[in-house]
Amino acid sequence: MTDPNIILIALLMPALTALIVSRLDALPDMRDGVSILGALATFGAVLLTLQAFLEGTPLSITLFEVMPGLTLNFTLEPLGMVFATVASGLWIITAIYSVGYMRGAGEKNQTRFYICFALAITGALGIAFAGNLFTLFIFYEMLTVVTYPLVAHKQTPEARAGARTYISILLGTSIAFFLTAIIWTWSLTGTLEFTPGGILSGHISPVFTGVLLALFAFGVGKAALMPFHRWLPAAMVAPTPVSALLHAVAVVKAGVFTLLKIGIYIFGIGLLSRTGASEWLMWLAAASILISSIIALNQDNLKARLAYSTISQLAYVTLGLALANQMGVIGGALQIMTHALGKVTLFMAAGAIYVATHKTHVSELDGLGRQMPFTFAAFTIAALSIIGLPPLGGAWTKWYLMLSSAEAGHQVLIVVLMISSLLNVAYLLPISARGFFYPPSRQRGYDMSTEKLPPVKMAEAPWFCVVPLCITALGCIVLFFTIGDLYEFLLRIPLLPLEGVTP
Amino acid sequence: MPDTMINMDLVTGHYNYWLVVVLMMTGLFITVSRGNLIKKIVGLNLFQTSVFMLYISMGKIKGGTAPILTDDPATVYSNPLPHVLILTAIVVGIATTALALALIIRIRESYGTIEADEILEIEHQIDDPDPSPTNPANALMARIRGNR
Amino acid sequence: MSHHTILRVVAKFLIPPIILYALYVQWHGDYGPGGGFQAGVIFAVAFILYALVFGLDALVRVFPTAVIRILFSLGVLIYAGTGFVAMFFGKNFLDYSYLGHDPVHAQEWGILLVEFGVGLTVATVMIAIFIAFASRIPSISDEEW
Amino acid sequence: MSNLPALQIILPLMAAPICAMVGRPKFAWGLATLVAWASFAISILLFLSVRDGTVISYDMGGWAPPLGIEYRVDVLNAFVLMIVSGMTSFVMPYALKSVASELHESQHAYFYTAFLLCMTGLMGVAITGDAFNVFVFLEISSLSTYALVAMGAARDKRALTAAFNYLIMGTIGATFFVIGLGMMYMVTGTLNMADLAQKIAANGDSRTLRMGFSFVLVGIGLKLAMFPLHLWLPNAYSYAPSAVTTFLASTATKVAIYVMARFMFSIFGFDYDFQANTMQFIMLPLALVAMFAASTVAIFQEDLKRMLAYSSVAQVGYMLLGMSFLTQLGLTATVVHMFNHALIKGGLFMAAGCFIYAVNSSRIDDLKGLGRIMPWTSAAFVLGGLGLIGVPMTAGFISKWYLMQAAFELDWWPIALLIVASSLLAVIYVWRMVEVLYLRDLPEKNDVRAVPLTMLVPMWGLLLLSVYFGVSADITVSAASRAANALIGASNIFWQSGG
Repeated sequence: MTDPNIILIALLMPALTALIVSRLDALPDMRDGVSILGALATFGAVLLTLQAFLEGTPLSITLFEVMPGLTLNFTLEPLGMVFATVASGLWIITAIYSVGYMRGAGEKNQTRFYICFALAITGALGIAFAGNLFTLFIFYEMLTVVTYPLVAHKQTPEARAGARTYISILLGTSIAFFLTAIIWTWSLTGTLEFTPGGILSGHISPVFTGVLLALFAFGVGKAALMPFHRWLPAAMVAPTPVSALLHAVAVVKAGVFTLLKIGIYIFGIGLLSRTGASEWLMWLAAASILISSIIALNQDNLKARLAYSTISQLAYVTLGLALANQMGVIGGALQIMTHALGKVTLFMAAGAIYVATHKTHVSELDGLGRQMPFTFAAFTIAALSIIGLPPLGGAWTKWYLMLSSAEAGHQVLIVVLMISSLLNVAYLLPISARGFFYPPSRQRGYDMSTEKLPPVKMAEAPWFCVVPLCITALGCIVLFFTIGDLYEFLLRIPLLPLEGVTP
Repeated sequence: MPDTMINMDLVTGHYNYWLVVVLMMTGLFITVSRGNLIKKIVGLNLFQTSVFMLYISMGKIKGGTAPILTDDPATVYSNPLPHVLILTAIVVGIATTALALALIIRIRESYGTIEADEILEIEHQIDDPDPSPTNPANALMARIRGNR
Repeated sequence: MSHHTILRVVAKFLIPPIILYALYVQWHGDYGPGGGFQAGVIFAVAFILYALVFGLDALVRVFPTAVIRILFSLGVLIYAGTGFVAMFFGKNFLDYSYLGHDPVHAQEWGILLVEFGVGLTVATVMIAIFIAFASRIPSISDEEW
Repeated sequence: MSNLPALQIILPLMAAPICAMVGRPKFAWGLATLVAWASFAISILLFLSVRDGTVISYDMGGWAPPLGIEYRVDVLNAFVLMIVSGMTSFVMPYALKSVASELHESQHAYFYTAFLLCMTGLMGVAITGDAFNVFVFLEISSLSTYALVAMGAARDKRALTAAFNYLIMGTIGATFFVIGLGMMYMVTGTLNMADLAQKIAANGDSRTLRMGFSFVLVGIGLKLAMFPLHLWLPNAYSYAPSAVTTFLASTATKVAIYVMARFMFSIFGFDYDFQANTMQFIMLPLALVAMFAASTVAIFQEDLKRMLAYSSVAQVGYMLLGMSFLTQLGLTATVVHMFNHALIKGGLFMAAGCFIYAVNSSRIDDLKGLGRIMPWTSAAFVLGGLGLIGVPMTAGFISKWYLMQAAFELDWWPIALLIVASSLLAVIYVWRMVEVLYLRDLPEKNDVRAVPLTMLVPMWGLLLLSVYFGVSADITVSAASRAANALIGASNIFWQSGG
């Protein structure tokens, strides 16, 4: 299959799903079925593009030219393939999961939910396949707009307020900074194509490189770089499948993916490492990692805790980029995958707990582990992956990032990463611990070591909820063992001028 | 001195311009400062008329007669073009005045007054006295006021 | 106003000369001072005077508003139409040279026609404005003045 | 073919009295619609024939300029003519039901008469090559506009005072304009634009000329609602009948901007120092203030049409900003934005009109939850709103793109940042509407009238066009770029082939 139209098919598949779903308001079963089928078809199409890409056929398609030199173009490249595969693959799982969740929690306006959900995937795929910055920006904005109804789904005042924060920060940063940066780039270079080795080299002074990078880094609000991270916790008012897919996978990953792409194909890693323009970004990312982890420690609301954890984990990717060497880029790209799998499991587990018990706070979870063993087991595996313990996928990310830090000569960052791991342990594992080892209704002065825990009947959430999160938890393990192929694949990311600079 | 570009034969002195300026400012001042709508229109007419006079005096040539063809080739004519222009402008002015007066009558009928400040008060009452809560800005203002 | 006999008589005497004068100004406009604008206003004055003395109802009986509406539109149409027809003779808009064998004569005819249109419109519009203002029911009774 | 420039004006001019004469609403509407479409066709033909840079000069009555009045069509003119006649073509079908619901039946024929006259005036302003003729046409359009705005009194009596205030301001503006013309006439002894340009270039600067320039600038500034001369606009737009608001918002200010550009660049010349100073030290700051102040005020509005009206003032700021860059790119941005904003604001005001038709109110509080029952109108509003913000793939994005390009070209990147910052304000007021439409619950008792297709189709037509021109901006941008070239090379390109 070398027809470049396959890209379009992959892109349009979710949109088509949305269209069909919108006609099936009266038939919930059909609607949910179509939604899952659409997800499968999309994943299939993405796999086809992946196959074509692996065969080495350069696939590129230009839809039309908006202005001379400014086209709507889709081009395959390794980084985008990773993101597309992750997003579309996890869509299947979340699609199944959301059927269970939405029915289990009895949410209203389900049709709107599925429509926007599918459209969001189109947005994410568009970002993944974008061949130039302009195309990327379009789908970036589209993703913001279509996820807004999802965040505001419950339509309560809190949901509205959260959604307002969400949309204002994301649209605001993207228009104020991202767009400015894009137009600036355009007026400097006259092109926005993603070019291996970057397009800015030789067009911009080192000082302005830093300024432009700042515009991009803060402009891509979806990367949740502090201090523009407020939207992420605010968006946690959304139903959990939304949090799971969009705020563990599509939206936030779109942000850091965009940053990676800009770093690699617009600035060029060579330019970044030569000028040191990204050094400030590195420290900011490190600060983001630590600060948000500490905030996460103090969150009692489970989803809020996970949200702050996400902010911290996203900063890993930014860090990888800011280190400006090959290991850093690979570490960042791997983090997109491993964190996606891990965090989606965590969120789905949180959702499953809510569906089964209507509990949302960490302090309420005591003893639930034995009531919901699968959910909590999956939660623990995913948590360990996030922490970075082998044999789980997350381990590799930390490994490459540490290698990269060493290579860049910033040993301090290794310490930062280690502290971060410790903090991860501190805010994630107590949840599992409470679930498994605390008695359901803990009274003051209760002695855990002596008394036997009362037997609990198993009461999991619907299987539609539980099976997907077990699959993703398994995925975390599988990822650890398949890392070799992935690494080979990621080596294909063209970092042209770098080869001369670093050994 | 760049002002010599004005044909000095056309402008025998600047006194006409001074008169026009005084008239113009009087008219403009009345239009802006009076609250009575009719007085506003009077001011507006004064203002327009001053401009007509500006044009007409501009076209006047010393010793020139009305621009009508005669058999005597030595006749000096005033410049007819400003007259033509101002004829058009007068028609426009009349139309404006008529329209304005018609509006005033309608305003009088529906508001019962032609004083600008009273009309403004009535209009403020038509606007909903309590600000809408759907407006985030209003909510913000309300909060600020409440805190004080 | 039945007791204002002098006024009524004088008005009746005045109106025909006013109309005549208006017509003079109108048809004189093609080669001397005059023309549609002035003539139209003078013409309208005759009717306005009539209405002032004999009442608005009398005027509307003489000159129904529907007629006025048609006439003031017609005036514009005569003006624009004269120019418009020129196009069918391969001339520019408002180039009247098609109206006669020699251009000067044709221009005179053209101006005459156009001025007639203008006069018609101005006269009827002035009357219409007068009627429109005068026919409003006063919201302040006479005693309150 | 050769009479096209005249036909462009005469068709609506002659149709207007016919409408008044016949006096039947349906007939008036039909005639007006036909004339609008014919005008649109004519303007397209004109545009096609001047696209390559030729200039058509048409002598009225066969009197050659500079004595006679000439109509002069170049790329910029033709572009503006297309905007005006095109917008009328879209508004006319929309007006049928909208006007029927907002105006008393006895007014309909006069409504279309005034509408056609207004269109005549606006197109006359655009097409004429005679400076005084500009004034006459400007007043034709203004007078009919006052009447049209006042017709809104059938729905809200405040339309009367709005029209009155507009009349006062508009007349002052027009009179200022005439004073300026008088000054220019004193210096040059001519009123033909081409002749004026040559004489001004030959005579050089003088105090009278500067006075003339200033008066013209302020006069036109009043007409185009240049901040802070915009005070008439919000009320006039809010209380006028919806069809009128749509028409005015998308054409009247655009034509006034055209006049300003024409006078500044074609007549006074691109390199007139006094003008350059005025632009950079007065116009530029005012434009920036307009972008922020008007948008901020828009956020606080309780009425949809008023909100959009304030947004228009802000958008005029964008156009003036583009002009005050005094570069080819800046002018291109202005012309592109004239076109794009006409489409977007036209569509948005049509949507506002649809809401008024459906629930007889444009108060934002009365529109709660309408997204559910009026999906098409609401979606159209959102689409237009996105265009206003300048989201990519909408026409607004193209305008913003070029405006920012122009700023970057001069290395004025703080201004580029201000441009995007001001569009954030647009995000706030647009999003507020989105929230009201989609995330509020419908009030218990609602009597919502179904909006007829004749209103929906033109609205969607405009908005889809705005998306189309956001996706393939080649046509608009190249036309605008040529128009800007025509303005810049005023003395050497524009005037040579004709007079």
